[in-house]
Amino acid sequence: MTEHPPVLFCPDRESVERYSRQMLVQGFGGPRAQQVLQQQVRVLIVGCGGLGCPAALYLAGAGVGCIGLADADRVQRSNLHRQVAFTDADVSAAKVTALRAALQARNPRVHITEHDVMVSADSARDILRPYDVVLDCTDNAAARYTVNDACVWERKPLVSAAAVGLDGQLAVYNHGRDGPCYRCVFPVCPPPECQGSCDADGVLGMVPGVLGVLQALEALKLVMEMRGVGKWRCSLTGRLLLFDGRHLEFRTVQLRPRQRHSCAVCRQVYDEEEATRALPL
Amino acid sequence: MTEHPPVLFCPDRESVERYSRQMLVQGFGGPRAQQVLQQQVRVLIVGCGGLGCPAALYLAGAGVGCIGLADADRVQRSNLHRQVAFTDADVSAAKVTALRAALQARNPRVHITEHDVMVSADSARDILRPYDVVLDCTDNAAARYTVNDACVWERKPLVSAAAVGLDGQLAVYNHGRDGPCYRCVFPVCPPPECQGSCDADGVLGMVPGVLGVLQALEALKLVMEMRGVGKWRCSLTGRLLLFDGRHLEFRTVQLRPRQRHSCAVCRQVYDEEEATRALPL
Amino acid sequence: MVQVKLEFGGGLDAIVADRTKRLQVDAPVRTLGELITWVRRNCIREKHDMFAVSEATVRPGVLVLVNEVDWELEGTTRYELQPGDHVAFISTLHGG
Amino acid sequence: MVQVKLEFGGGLDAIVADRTKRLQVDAPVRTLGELITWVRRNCIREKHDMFAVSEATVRPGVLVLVNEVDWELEGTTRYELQPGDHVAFISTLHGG
Ligand SMILES: [Zn+2]
Ligand SMILES: [Zn+2]
Repeated sequence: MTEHPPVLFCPDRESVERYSRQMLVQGFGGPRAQQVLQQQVRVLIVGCGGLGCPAALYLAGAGVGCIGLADADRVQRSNLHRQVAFTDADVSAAKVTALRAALQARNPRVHITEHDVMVSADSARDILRPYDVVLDCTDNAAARYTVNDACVWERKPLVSAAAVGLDGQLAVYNHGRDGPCYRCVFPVCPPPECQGSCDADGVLGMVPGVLGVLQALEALKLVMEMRGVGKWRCSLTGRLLLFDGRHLEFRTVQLRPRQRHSCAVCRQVYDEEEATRALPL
Repeated sequence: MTEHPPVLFCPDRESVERYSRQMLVQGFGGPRAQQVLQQQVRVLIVGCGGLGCPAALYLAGAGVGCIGLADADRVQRSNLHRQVAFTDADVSAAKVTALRAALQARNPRVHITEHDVMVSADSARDILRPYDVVLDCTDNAAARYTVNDACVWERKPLVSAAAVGLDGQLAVYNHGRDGPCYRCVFPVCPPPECQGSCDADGVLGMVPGVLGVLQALEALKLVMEMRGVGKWRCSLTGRLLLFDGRHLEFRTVQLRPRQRHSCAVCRQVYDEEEATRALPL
Repeated sequence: MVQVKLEFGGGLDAIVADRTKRLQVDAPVRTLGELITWVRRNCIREKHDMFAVSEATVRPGVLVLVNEVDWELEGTTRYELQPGDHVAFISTLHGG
Repeated sequence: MVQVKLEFGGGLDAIVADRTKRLQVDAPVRTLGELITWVRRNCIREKHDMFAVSEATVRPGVLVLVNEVDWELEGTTRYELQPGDHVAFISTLHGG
């Protein structure tokens, strides 16, 4: 990936104008927080579909300085009902390229990096290393485990959402020492016939829409927390938000803490940490 | 406003492709429902801001055949963080024109009507008469009462949302005989110093984002219910959804039923109905 | 004395002491109307008229909920508080 | 016999009799493990392996919640059911 040079933030009239409504919010952290967002914050969005499109639009709007987009797919017409950053003219274009253009048209100050690849077990750690936080906006189980495992190894919090039909789920995994990773909660990948998908089961566009925007909100609170600016805290660590669009019900349930001894990936990272600590100086 | 000629829906390859993921959803109502959406459904969005932009994007994506957009404002740079249908190049353009272009780029089959006016007590009833359902995406109390009262007179259900700071609210007013109108619940307009606004108090972009997408979802379920297609029902009639973005909490509370005797507008409409019924044939 | 859980939403938390969204209080009151008077005097720290202009009722635009139900369904100010009741004051929002 | 409220989410409602999301049942069981076996036999109408492949535990990708808390915190299959418990089976989703 290309290097992101730190951008000099001058709170010129345009910036004040662009971010004024956000900077006015009680607890935001003022121009300093806005400057930190622009200069220091790097967010990776894995999957530029029904979740990634709205998440990216709102994070770019908020002025997150560097946004990485990872997806190997091209825009299809069947995507458009829910992937609202794309237009008919984008059909057949690479999603990362089309989404980059959409974000830069909205906020030219945001630096976008395209990762036009399938995130694989081999590539994932390198791709996500430069980022502060990762959004899992993928559309299949294998990718979700790959992204999760790389986040655990690279110690990156993971804002994870999923949607099928009228149902949605959102959680923040691998956050802090005790926040579980995705594999802590779901240790074994479900059999293929139990992995629903939007292509097979359909999805109402608004469902990933709601979840993607919520991912952006929690990611914003999370990076501001990591950088010590602003008074909000990410609220979903160790919890799972369930959305039932049919009955318009939301609820939050409590997840187990990190499974240091039984999780296949946390166990390794934890053992490595222990081993490092046990070394003679 | 211009007349909307009924569009002939031929389930050609392009339509099947465009709406396939939505038509696959359990309970949607198949190609027939999609045809009804295209040919018979008319939705009016009053206010093309932080709520109206995402609501319009998802309703256009879903294939609602006629969408009306009402707003007298022009795009400002301070809007862009939350009004994600607009780009930097749209600054100074009329919102209805810019939003129309954004919707048609995504779904050329949707017919868009621009109402480039402030919705006033005089104009509101005429504007909303041709529509099935109205989305209140306005940004001030006076407009909310105006839109509500016109909906009661014209018997149109009102999907109403609001957002300030990190807080949001959503309700479906004036739906059915017993669903309260906005004025039933809030009979008196608050004093000006108690009317918060995004311009004065700020707003995080994701908050109207979430609410606007939820408005689109409830509006879609509502119009499908009205047209007798699909198996979902609008769930928010007589209830109010409260969103606290700071703690990522959603909850739903129960509102009073329609106040036929004490609500200043329902009382009149109700009296008129009674009087009509009492007339000799 | 009745122990009730109070909640302030839609921006009303900004005028509560400590900007708290949730409070548990023992209030020397019997009805919801009396509670409103008591809350205005004891929990609101500034701009009291944003909560209630006069005694015993909230200002226009504030929805009162008793255990998640609109107080209009519970007798409004005359509702007799039960120990453990959850009373929420939610200001309606207008922005978009 | 213990009376429990069952809930099926994340698409599992599709394989429950009547495609119901919520059920109230009186089950002749003592533990959560026994309940899973009983639910598989008595409430699931098709594709039983989407709920549980073998006795007494759910298939991979199903989260079990007891009164809104991950069953891992409650002893999993050994948890002793209390009357009125709310047991939810939520399939994890992968789409986006
Ligand atoms: Zn783990
Ligand atoms: Zn009324």
